[in-house]
Amino acid sequence: MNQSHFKIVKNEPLTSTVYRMVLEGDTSAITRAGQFINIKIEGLFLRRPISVCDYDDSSITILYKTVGKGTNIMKDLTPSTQLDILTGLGNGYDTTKSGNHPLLIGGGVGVPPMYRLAKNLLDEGKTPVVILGFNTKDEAFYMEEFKQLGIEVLVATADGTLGTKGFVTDIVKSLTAYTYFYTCGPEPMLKALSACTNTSGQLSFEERMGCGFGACMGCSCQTKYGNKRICKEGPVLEKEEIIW
Amino acid sequence: MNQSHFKIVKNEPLTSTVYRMVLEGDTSAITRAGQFINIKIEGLFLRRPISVCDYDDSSITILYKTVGKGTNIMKDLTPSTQLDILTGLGNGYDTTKSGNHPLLIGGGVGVPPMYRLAKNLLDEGKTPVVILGFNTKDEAFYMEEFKQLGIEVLVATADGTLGTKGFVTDIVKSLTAYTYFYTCGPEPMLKALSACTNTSGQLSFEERMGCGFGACMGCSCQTKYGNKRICKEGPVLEKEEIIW
Amino acid sequence: MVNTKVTLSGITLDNPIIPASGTFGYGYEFAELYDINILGSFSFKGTTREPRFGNPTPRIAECTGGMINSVGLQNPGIEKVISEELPKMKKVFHKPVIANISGSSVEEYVYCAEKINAEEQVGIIEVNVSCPNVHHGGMSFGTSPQAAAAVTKAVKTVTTKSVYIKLSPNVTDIVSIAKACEEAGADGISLINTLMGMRIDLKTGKPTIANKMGGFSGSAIFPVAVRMVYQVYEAVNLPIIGMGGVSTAEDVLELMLAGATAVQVGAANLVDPFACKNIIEDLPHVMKKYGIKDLNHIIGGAHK
Amino acid sequence: MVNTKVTLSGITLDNPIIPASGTFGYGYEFAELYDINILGSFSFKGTTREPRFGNPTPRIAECTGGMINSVGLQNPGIEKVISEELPKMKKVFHKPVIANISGSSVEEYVYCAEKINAEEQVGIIEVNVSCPNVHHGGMSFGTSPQAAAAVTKAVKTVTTKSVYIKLSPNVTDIVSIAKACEEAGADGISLINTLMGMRIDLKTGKPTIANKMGGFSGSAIFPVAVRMVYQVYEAVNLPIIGMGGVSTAEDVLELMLAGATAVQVGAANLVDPFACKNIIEDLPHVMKKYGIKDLNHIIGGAHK
Ligand SMILES: Cc1cc2nc3c(=O)[nH]c(=O)nc-3n(C[C@H](O)[C@H](O)[C@H](O)COP(=O)(O)OP(=O)(O)OC[C@H]3O[C@@H](n4cnc5c(N)ncnc54)[C@H](O)[C@@H]3O)c2cc1C
Ligand SMILES: Cc1cc2nc3c(=O)[nH]c(=O)nc-3n(C[C@H](O)[C@H](O)[C@H](O)COP(=O)(O)OP(=O)(O)OC[C@H]3O[C@@H](n4cnc5c(N)ncnc54)[C@H](O)[C@@H]3O)c2cc1C
Ligand SMILES: Cc1cc2nc3c(=O)[nH]c(=O)nc-3n(C[C@H](O)[C@H](O)[C@H](O)COP(=O)(O)O)c2cc1C
Ligand SMILES: Cc1cc2nc3c(=O)[nH]c(=O)nc-3n(C[C@H](O)[C@H](O)[C@H](O)COP(=O)(O)O)c2cc1C
Ligand code: FES
Ligand code: FES
Repeated sequence: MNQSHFKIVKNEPLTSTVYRMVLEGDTSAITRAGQFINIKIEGLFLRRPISVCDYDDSSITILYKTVGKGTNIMKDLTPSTQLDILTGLGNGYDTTKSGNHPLLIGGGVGVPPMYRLAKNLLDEGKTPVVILGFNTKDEAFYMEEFKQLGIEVLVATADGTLGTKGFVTDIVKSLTAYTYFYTCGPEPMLKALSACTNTSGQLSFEERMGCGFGACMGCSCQTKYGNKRICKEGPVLEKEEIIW
Repeated sequence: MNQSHFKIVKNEPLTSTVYRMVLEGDTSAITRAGQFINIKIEGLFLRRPISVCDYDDSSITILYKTVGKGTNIMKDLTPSTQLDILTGLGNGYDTTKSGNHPLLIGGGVGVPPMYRLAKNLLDEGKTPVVILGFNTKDEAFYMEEFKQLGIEVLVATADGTLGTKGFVTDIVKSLTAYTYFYTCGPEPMLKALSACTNTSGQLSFEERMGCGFGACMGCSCQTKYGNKRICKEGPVLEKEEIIW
Repeated sequence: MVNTKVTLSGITLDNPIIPASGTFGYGYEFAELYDINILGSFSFKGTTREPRFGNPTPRIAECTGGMINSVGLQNPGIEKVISEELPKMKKVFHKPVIANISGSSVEEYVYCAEKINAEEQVGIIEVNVSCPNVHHGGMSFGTSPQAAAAVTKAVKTVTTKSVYIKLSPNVTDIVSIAKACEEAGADGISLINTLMGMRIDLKTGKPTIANKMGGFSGSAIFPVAVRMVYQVYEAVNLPIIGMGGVSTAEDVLELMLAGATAVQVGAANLVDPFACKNIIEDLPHVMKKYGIKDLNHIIGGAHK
Repeated sequence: MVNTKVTLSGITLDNPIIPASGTFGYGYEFAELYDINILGSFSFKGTTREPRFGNPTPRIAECTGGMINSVGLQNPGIEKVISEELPKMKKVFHKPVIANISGSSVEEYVYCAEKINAEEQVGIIEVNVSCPNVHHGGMSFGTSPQAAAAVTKAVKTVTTKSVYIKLSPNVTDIVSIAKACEEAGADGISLINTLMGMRIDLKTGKPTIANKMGGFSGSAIFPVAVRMVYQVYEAVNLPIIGMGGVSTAEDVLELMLAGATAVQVGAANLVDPFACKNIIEDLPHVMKKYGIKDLNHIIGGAHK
């Protein structure tokens, strides 16, 4: 973990409610895809946890949806604003278990961490397939970015306005040749995936957080392997340990 | 009273702790010298009351000293920042009672309201004399501005580094030919002036305020003529009504 | 169109927004700024039998998200309130008002209630058993179920108006006090009054306000208000006027979900004189945002 | 040079800054960030006899100037705390620590106190009679003078360490409870624990946290903390560890003027992991600003 100041470089809408923010600063604490950062927002007490979508030596990209007070303040922040951020939080995805053909499944604002994960897996010589789920075409984002990585991208929308009509699970059920899966998204989706996948996998959870770095026990969950803090031993849990 | 947004046009130091801020906006609620405004400062609950030093159709000048949280935030605000301000607060000075040769006595940050008052009295064809009191030369401000009005300006500093060594009362005691007095400054100064002046006069008081416009009774004081709210029936009281 | 009308003991309010006692005077300072008849009602400054200057100044201290006041029930006394203030108020406000009364003995409450009972414009008598600023006064009535019940019972015998008991949050068990008031015949419960708080001025090393302690209110106390409204709603069958830190239309909805039928706005009026007007104007929009067609449908909704 | 050393029951602290129980774990998350030996001491997570998972999630809600938690004393139980956590803690912190214990019966407090008494590094046992999250648990002990005294007396018989009773602010009369603890032999008083608070999520219309209510802490509650420290200092002759909303060195001075000998920092650690470090570094500068040469000179200064 690291606490430092980042400068907003870019802050732009991808859809009517999802924004991309690029932040410049010290990224040295980030070690894995699937980790998150915790952002201090002027005037609010708690920080806001957001997954790392991508990063390099000096910048972080996040994608966030405006759902409440904090994210609505964020969307109005202008480039060169400074933000106090904790980085390198959470365990992130373990790519050593992926096999050669892992599925990456992102639902809604669960899509962002899949981006860096896909890059890492590609770097490791694997062939990930990405499945993205949205409610409707207008809410879809980042399909192009994934395609530009040169990987297969499958899309499901609940109303059928884009890709397969239905849920990501409908696509997953139609696939057989995958070796592992990684996912992030709303809890009902995670649960459904856990049931319909025929390999092991890693799932990333959300929980209301007090600190984001393991100090408060605000985010605990019970697993088959004991109590875990979503912010510290999570947000990524293995399919086998989850108690639904 | 009026609530509206003002834009900072200028915000500059006059001494190491006293600043001048010029604000652009709707000044129509201001009717008299000696009135004050109440400024909302982002992040603080209560507004901050500051006297009007001068105003015209579209701008207000205030002089403020950095003494705590609010004023220290104010000093760092940059031009074109918008501020939510209540204007036209308090009774202000009544110039009809001044006679031809009123004394205007300002101590420290009690100096600002004397400036507009002097201008008003001049406009009414009277010959005010201004006495300004400071602790030391380095803390003195606005002498030039008063002189440029073409009036007599006398200065006292506690340590004698400028003007008369001593207090404004030492100067007042040496004068005889004045017809009335107006003053604003620390309470011990007001009390001393009340005792050493040989005419009637008007004194402006400070009190911790909840609202600044008469709603909360936070600022009440007892006078010989009954209870008064410093923010509404004050801040200016007449010498005769004050209970010391 | 959404419905914002709510009913308190037979009195229908156009909306649930009521400026809280002590933060709106008798209304005319605000009537200079906007037509205050848009308000659901308003609760005027706490009235006692005798005129009171209140506590020495300074009476105000700032806090994170709030303020402390130790006004100490400054008011001209019930006679003058009736002869001077209410006639002036009547000119600017034409709906039923809430008369907030206080006292340091059961007799004083009874005296004030009896006098104010004759005033046609008064719809509800709000009995403040909770002001923390009067020594040997309001505080004690609000911290014991027996004392609160005694005041309730006595006041009920002398008035035909609806009687709401305004409770103090500075207690171990708000529910037992609310229940005692219910059993004693109260028509409703107002809560919360201010939390007892204190600040010390680092420059002097002494308490910031002359009376040392005072009543802490403003956004900072909102979670305590939500909690107590929720607890009391669960335990008593009376309408609740909720308050404590309300400053937005969202806050209003939250207190109503907790169990309030109407909502008072206190300290927010002092820092933003248009606070109530803004809340009233925002309310229909915020209702739409959360899919609420009729405010009556959400009262106590968080309990279901 | 200013003096920041203070003494709690014979234990001299380099400075009065102590992370509050439940907001600093067992220290090692913070030890990754800075050398936590700069702290005066620290109070580790509340310990019970049995392991506890605590309450269901969500356990956290945001408030203006603060937060609500309903963690519900998650901890691995006293045996594992001693066998696993304390040895790890010892590696990163080398000063006497404060062991915060909790229980839902006098026997459980006694059990924990007896066990922890054998731990050399424990300087003070802080008995939490105030956690609002355990049903039939801590709450009741902290809301009655008799119960608080009973716990105090029982714990004192089984330990040679100094015993500080940590009080709940959710009471009508904090002074009577503090006095009862003093008479029962307490060595000091810690206060305040969290205020009971609640939030409701407008999107669901239901309480934000699964347990409905929880403990409200952070800057918003500071005025209540100052008030209670002031009241208790006036009434009892024991050292006080003050807390509740402290986030700056100025806040530390204010609580000390009210009567605290040392000061705990809670929620501030969660939103700024460097909060205690920053306060410790600022303290000498802020002392100079207000002309304070020795912190011991200002303890209770506001009462003079
Ligand atoms: C590990 C992790 C990674 C996340 N990554 C992303 C991401 O990449 N993109 C994205 O858009 N969102 C992400 N979220 C969700 C994001 O944290 C919330 O949408 C955000 O905190 C909402 O803040 P707000 O102030 O707008 O909403 P409010 O509802 O006003 O927030 C009130 C409080 O609830 C908390 N809260 C609200 N919703 C959530 C939630 N879903 N999860 C956790 N806390 C919540 C807030 O943090 C805050 O403390 C992530 C959450 C977690 C736990
Ligand atoms: C009618 C009136 C006119 C004033 N005119 C001027 C002026 O022209 N120039 C100027 O420099 N100052 C003036 N003051 C004083 C000014 O209001 C305070 O210096 C300022 O509020 C301090 O705010 P702060 O946040 O910096 O201090 P803090 O000490 O952090 O403020 C804490 C609280 O105390 C209040 N407070 C602190 N000092 C005073 C004070 N002296 N009077 C009233 N409230 C106070 C603040 O408003 C705030 O609510 C005037 C005060 C009044 C009542
Ligand atoms: C300046 C001030 C004066 C008050 N006077 C009274 C009063 O006379 N009678 C009363 O019952 N409550 C009084 N109160 C309490 C408020 O009516 C309200 O219960 C409390 O402030 C909580 O609401 P808020 O957080 O919205 O301010 C007063 C509050 C303030 C801030
Ligand atoms: C997440 C969290 C967990 C807490 N756990 C405990 C605990 O285990 N034992 C205890 O005595 N107090 C506990 N507290 C209370 C704090 O120690 C402290 O008394 C309170 O939060 C007030 O201080 P603050 O406003 O600085 O947070 C906890 C507080 C928080 C925020
Ligand atoms: S959020 Fe504090 S431990 Fe996870
Ligand atoms: S400050 Fe509210 S009445 Fe004067």
